Amino acid sequence: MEDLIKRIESIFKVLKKERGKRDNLWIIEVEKDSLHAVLSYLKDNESFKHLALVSCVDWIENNKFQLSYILWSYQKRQNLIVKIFIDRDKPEFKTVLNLFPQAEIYEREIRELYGVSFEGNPTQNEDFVLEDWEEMPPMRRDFDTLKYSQEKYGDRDSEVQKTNIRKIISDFTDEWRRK
Amino acid sequence: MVNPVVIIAVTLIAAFSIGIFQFLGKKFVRGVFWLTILFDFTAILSIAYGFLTKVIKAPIMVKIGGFPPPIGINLYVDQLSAYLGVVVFFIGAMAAYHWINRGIDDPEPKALVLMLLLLLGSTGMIFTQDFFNLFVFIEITSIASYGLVASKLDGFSLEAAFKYIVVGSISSTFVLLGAVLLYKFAGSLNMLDISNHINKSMYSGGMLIIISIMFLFGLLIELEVFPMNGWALDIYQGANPAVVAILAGGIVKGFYLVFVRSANYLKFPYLLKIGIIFGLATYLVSQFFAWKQKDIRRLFGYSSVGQLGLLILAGAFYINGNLTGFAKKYMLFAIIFFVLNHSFSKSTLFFLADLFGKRNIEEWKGAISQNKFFGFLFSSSVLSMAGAPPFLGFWAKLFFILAIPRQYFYIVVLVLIGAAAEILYYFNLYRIASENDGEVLDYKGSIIPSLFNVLVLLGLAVLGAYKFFTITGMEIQNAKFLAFITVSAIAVLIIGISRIAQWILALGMLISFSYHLIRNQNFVSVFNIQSFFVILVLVGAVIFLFATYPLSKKYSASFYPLFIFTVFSMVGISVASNWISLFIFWELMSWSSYLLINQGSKKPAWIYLVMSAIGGYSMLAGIKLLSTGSNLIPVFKASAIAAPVWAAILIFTAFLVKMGTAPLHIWARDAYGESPDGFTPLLSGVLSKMGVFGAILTIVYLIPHISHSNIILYGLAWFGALTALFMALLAVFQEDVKKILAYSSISQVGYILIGIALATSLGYSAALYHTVNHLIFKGLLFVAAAGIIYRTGTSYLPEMGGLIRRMPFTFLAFLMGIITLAGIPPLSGFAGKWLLYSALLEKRWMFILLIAMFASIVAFMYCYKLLHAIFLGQLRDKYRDTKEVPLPIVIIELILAGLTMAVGMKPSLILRFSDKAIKTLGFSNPGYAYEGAHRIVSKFGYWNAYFMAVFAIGSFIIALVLFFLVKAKIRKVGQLDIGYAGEVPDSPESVHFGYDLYAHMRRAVRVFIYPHVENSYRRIYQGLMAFVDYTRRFYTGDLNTYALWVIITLSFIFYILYKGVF
Amino acid sequence: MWIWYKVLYALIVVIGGLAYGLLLGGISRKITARLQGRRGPSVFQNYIDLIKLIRKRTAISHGVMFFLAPMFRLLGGIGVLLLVPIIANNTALSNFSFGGDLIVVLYFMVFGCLGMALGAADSGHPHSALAPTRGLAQMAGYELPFLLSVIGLAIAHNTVSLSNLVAAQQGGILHWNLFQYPFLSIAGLIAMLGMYMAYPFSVVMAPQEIAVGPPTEYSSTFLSFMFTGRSIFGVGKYVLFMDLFLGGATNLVEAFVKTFVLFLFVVFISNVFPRYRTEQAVRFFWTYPLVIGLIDFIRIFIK
Amino acid sequence: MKDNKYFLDDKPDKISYSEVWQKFFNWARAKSLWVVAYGTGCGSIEIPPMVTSRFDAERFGVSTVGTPRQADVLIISGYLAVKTLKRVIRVYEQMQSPKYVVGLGACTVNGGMYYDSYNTVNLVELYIPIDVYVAGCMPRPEAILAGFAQLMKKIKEGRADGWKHYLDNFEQYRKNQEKIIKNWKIPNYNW
Repeated sequence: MEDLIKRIESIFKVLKKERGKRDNLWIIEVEKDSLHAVLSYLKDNESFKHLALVSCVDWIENNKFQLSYILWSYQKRQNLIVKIFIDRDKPEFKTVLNLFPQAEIYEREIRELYGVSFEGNPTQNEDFVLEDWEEMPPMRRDFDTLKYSQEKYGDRDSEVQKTNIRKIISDFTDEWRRK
Repeated sequence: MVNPVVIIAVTLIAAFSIGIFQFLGKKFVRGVFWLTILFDFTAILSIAYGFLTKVIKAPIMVKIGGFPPPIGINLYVDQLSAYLGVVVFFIGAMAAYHWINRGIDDPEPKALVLMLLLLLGSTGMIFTQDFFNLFVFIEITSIASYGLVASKLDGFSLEAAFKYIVVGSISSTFVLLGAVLLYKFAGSLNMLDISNHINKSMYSGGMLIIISIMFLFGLLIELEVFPMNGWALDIYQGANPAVVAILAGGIVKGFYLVFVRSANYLKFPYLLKIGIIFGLATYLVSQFFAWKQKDIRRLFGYSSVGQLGLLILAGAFYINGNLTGFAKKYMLFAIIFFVLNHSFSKSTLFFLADLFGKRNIEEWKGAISQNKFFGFLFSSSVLSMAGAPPFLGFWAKLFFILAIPRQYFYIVVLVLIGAAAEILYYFNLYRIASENDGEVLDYKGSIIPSLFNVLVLLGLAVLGAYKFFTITGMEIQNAKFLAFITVSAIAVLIIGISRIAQWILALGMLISFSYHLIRNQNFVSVFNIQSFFVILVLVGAVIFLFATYPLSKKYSASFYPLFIFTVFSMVGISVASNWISLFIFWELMSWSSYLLINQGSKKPAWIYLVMSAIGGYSMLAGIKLLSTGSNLIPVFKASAIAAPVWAAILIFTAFLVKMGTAPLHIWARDAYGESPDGFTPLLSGVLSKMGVFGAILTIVYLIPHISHSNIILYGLAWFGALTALFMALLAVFQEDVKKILAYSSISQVGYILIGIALATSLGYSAALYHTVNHLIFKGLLFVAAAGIIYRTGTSYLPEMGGLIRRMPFTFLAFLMGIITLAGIPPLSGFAGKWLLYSALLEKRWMFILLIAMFASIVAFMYCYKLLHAIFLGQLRDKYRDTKEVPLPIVIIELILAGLTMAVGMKPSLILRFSDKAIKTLGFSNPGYAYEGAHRIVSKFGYWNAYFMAVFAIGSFIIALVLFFLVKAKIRKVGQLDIGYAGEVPDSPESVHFGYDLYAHMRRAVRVFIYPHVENSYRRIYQGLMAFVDYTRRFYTGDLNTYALWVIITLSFIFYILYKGVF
Repeated sequence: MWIWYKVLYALIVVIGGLAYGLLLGGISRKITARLQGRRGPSVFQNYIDLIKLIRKRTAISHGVMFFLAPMFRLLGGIGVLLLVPIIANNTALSNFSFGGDLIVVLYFMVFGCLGMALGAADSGHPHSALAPTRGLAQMAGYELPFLLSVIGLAIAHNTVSLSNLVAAQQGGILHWNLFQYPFLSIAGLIAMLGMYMAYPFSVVMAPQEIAVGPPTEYSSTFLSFMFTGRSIFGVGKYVLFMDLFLGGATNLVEAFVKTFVLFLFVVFISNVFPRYRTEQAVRFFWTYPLVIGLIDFIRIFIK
Repeated sequence: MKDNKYFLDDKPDKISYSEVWQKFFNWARAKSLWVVAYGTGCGSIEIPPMVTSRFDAERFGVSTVGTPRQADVLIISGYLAVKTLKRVIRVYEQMQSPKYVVGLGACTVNGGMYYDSYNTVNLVELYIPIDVYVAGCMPRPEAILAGFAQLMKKIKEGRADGWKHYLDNFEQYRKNQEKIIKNWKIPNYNW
């Protein structure tokens, strides 16, 4: 796996590399402009034929969206996550549809839930799971779901509702972690 | 009357004067030419007219120079020569006219000279009575034709001319040798003299054989006999069509007359054998080689050669066939008719081929359909050429077949096979030419010669029919009826400007005809099987004709005339009193229905025609087997003669083809499915019933008299049962409404066939009942389908759906039709099934019963498919504004639906007629009995139709009342308000189930629905084609081989004569 | 006058047939439940279901054919029950068997099915339209062995009258067709499984894939009529098979016992088999029962 | 739905009736509950055990059918998203009266663990009249059967009239539904 990373480094500028929780899982970060080149290289020369997932993380603190492209090589049985960061104010990126056709639906999902638009994906504006959603994309961290839920769906006047469940849950998990 | 010498002399002088005075200009040349032709034609016509009106009683004998016959040269003009002379000059004039007006290559004066010489030579050939003189005239003719053939001066024609010169020289040499030797042998050159001099015993000597062979062989080469005719085809293909027309239409007939006459004078004893061998070989080989031909002129050439072969065969029989009495007369007329028919129609075809200018038959696409008048001329000549009634070719063929002695039955078979092959390739051409798309023709040249020829042909058709009926002495009603049919059809054709007028006139004709028939006491009092079918035909025809009104706008002016023709010929079949008149009307029906189907779709029509031709000709062959020496026209009461098994089988084939019984069904699906919608009900409801009628006749009149009749009947029943089953199975997987109904029709007729094959009174009851019933419900279904196709514009089932909302009446009628078809009580369909099953039980044909019952179960599948795919399910947007089918169709639908209901309650409405008909078939009772008013009892079971109907309707009403008593609040909802897993369907198409409804079933029955039969036919056809294509290389195009074949043939003749094979 | 008595008796027979049919349905559900280790519903559950269906307050209709189909279904059921003699030569219980013989019954059986299929198709629901095609295909499957046995018996006894067929089997248990012509009877009884769309051959209704088959869009009163029709139809078919193979009946008790035995046969078989696909069912019917039946068929043919 | 060529456009009818043998028929209705097998959430996993051998709902006359047309009971088995709600409304309206709805699990009561989700309907009874709620996350089959027992009791007593309430207050329900469902693409009433 290290050889692979070295090979990639010899060609592309790798901003950050990191071993994952398994031996065959590595995470690299590249510049967003070189992503297509990297993916293309990995697909054609390093047998990473399978794009398992495209996911998105909202780093609201850094004002960035992280896009992760999770690749899998059937021959080497290795996972490689290539991640990039894009500007949160201008959530646009280019599609990888030409490399991995299956990216179509992942990108559609990210478009719907994070509002990142992918230039060149023809179907990205279709509904993925939400029908007729008009608000801010719901998975962004600045979207207040509780408020939205209460406004839209109402609230049953009950004991349970009045307690702050979020706090209870976070307290509980903190306690559990501490153990 | 003009002295024949004058004709020759004038022509000769004119020819030379043209040659000498051509500097006087084109006008002079043409003037002399036309004047000569006119004079000659008038002269010969006057002679012929003299013979015709019996002014001239004996043959004209002209002594040239005053020397009496044995010494001097003389001309001998008898009736045949005169007639043939008229034909030759007529065709010659037409060909010349055609050439001059052709507009491509103006004939030079030289060519006109040659033309005159050609006519002169052939006239001389026909008229002369001197063997040497004959040779001279042959030479004149040949040399003139060499020049004419070469006159086009392109590669093809020069090559053809060269081959012609070489082969013609060989031929002339033989003729000359023969003449010289003959003079040495007999001391005379005069034909009559020689004929008096020799007798048959002299042929044992050997010398005379060689002489005759020499002489006749030379003529045979000119007659384009099989192994030695490669050059002729090149001429047909390459030479100027005007020249070819005169050669094929006139000159060759002259050679033929000379050949026959010489053989007669020479008393050549082997003529029959030689005629059979070479005539038959030429005929068959050309008819088959023409299949693969793409060049239209060469195709016509093959056909001409074939016709010559047939003529040689006929001539041989006439001269040397020991024909007696009537047969000899028949044969004479056959020859005359063949000659006339071929001359006029073939020359027309060559003219037309030249006018259109295209050589490859693929380029003829649309030639007929795009140019009505041209199409009329072309169709008439092709129909006449192929022997379609009532054209002359048909009568010729009929005379010929009747005249052949019975011991030469194989010749009948082979000739009919050839005739079928001829129809196959001619109508392949016709099929291409009548395709709907194609370019509109612009004529190059004049159409007048063709028009004249066709007018003559039409006149000759009348003459042929007249002669046929007078000579054979058949009942005069037949002829009258034929004339009546033709006149009616022509009357309808004449007012072809307005379809409505045609419709009214046709309907009026049918109704008044039926009215007069019913008024006829004789007809009503003697109600037999024939009256049964007459009524069937007329009722069906009136109903279906009525329904065609809204559809008629699309059809051409010939639709109604052909409709009338078909209907009346079916009446003719039903009232026929002997096998020959049955055959005549049968052929009329086949051809007119072919032309009707051809208005819809071309290829299916062609297959239909070929199958019909095979059927029709096999029937003719069977009829031939029935005839005895003195009785050439076999009548129905055939108990006296021993009918052979093969006669029955052959005759039956025709009926099985019309009934579409497997494995003869391959025409039916597409012919039913793609024929004009207005005609399909008639085709299914009535026309296929003519097969039933014929089958009944055959079984009643022939089968009882042959050995193993039980096995034949049992086999027929199996054919019927398997047809019923497999056609039903095939219907299940069709996606076209008319094709489903087509297969269904064949399947139902399979039931009828079972009923007939039972040959018991109950079986006949079932068959007759089902015949009428099938007319009712299948007519209803086809009429409704026609209306639906008219409104929706498609017959493809997956395109339809939900039409119940737009066409409620049609749905109601269609539903009744389907219930009847499925045989579910209480409608009329069940009675037929019950009678048939009872009859089968009675005869203990268990396996057939099983298959028949099972077939009706399979039928449910396509019944449901029809109803569902057309009427139920989701209505599409494009049919949202579709209207109910046109009123006349609705009326017919509802009448027929009412009929099935009425008959369902009282089957005796039909059964009382079938009972009477069955009594005339020699049965004392109809096989079932009434117990009380409505209960019908057979030996096995019983059934009360009236009670069933009352019970069903009563229970239904009770159920309905009960329903309204307890019903909830019912709302009628929209078409997409369906419980579709919570989804809202977005379009009717997305939730309509209409394509391949039985995909799951297909997996189980794949092996049964694979088109084995169709594929085997295709394979046979392709195999024959490949074989023909391979053997066609026999004509190498190489002169050396052609010459070699001449030698080989001569050697062959001598060899077999030497070995004494004869 | 006697016809009115007949009508009266017929009404009683229909009502009795309905009651019996519903009861059999309940028992069937009970047996299925017990075989699966459940307690199962009460045997009278079908009565309750029927009452509930009749008393539903609203219903929807898709069109005329949709509306009339339940009536056709009911009519088909009643027709079959009434055309088959429960007790031959009994004035009351020979029903309307004077109206037609076995052939009439065979064709009348289709009446209801066709009506239902048309109604189903008129609803515009794709599953409703799909189910009848399966049903008809399967019908083509099972009718072949069934017709084989029917024809064989008819020829063997020289009659297609059901009363006469019953009469021919009188005189002891060994005279039953089941023992006289065992192979034909096996073929017929296997065909009966298909006719009841019982479990190996249940692809028509197939609740897991195509909702409930033809009546997918039917509700309330419409469904109650279909339910009624099906129950009566079921009884009619049991009686038919009893007359064909089990020697008919001479009294009501015997009739109940024999039809119940046939019913148990169907229920037990159907509870232990998974489902055939359409073409598998068709192939099955066209092979094993057919070949088995042919043994007797040929025996009769030769005789 | 503006374009009405495919659908019946009418509003539902208000139904009022009185029967002669009211009690008897209510008893029959209670004893014969046909459940449409429409799984909306994780609760649909609990339905198969309920109707199969172990818990055997059929002994109470509860059986499943495959089509809403024939069903009496609609089980909302768990959380309802807006997207699912549309389908549930369609299924519910396609059922024939009298009809009953059983809400299954905490999610139907008040959103349950998804109370703050942007996509889970918290108060189902605003949109569909619920006759019986079965609380729990998820309720075990025993609990569901208990819920059915409650429903039967209500039916027998004639109190299970949620469907009547829906018809009587159809406008109000529709308003509630339209509030959360934008772009209402289904017909005015799902006949």
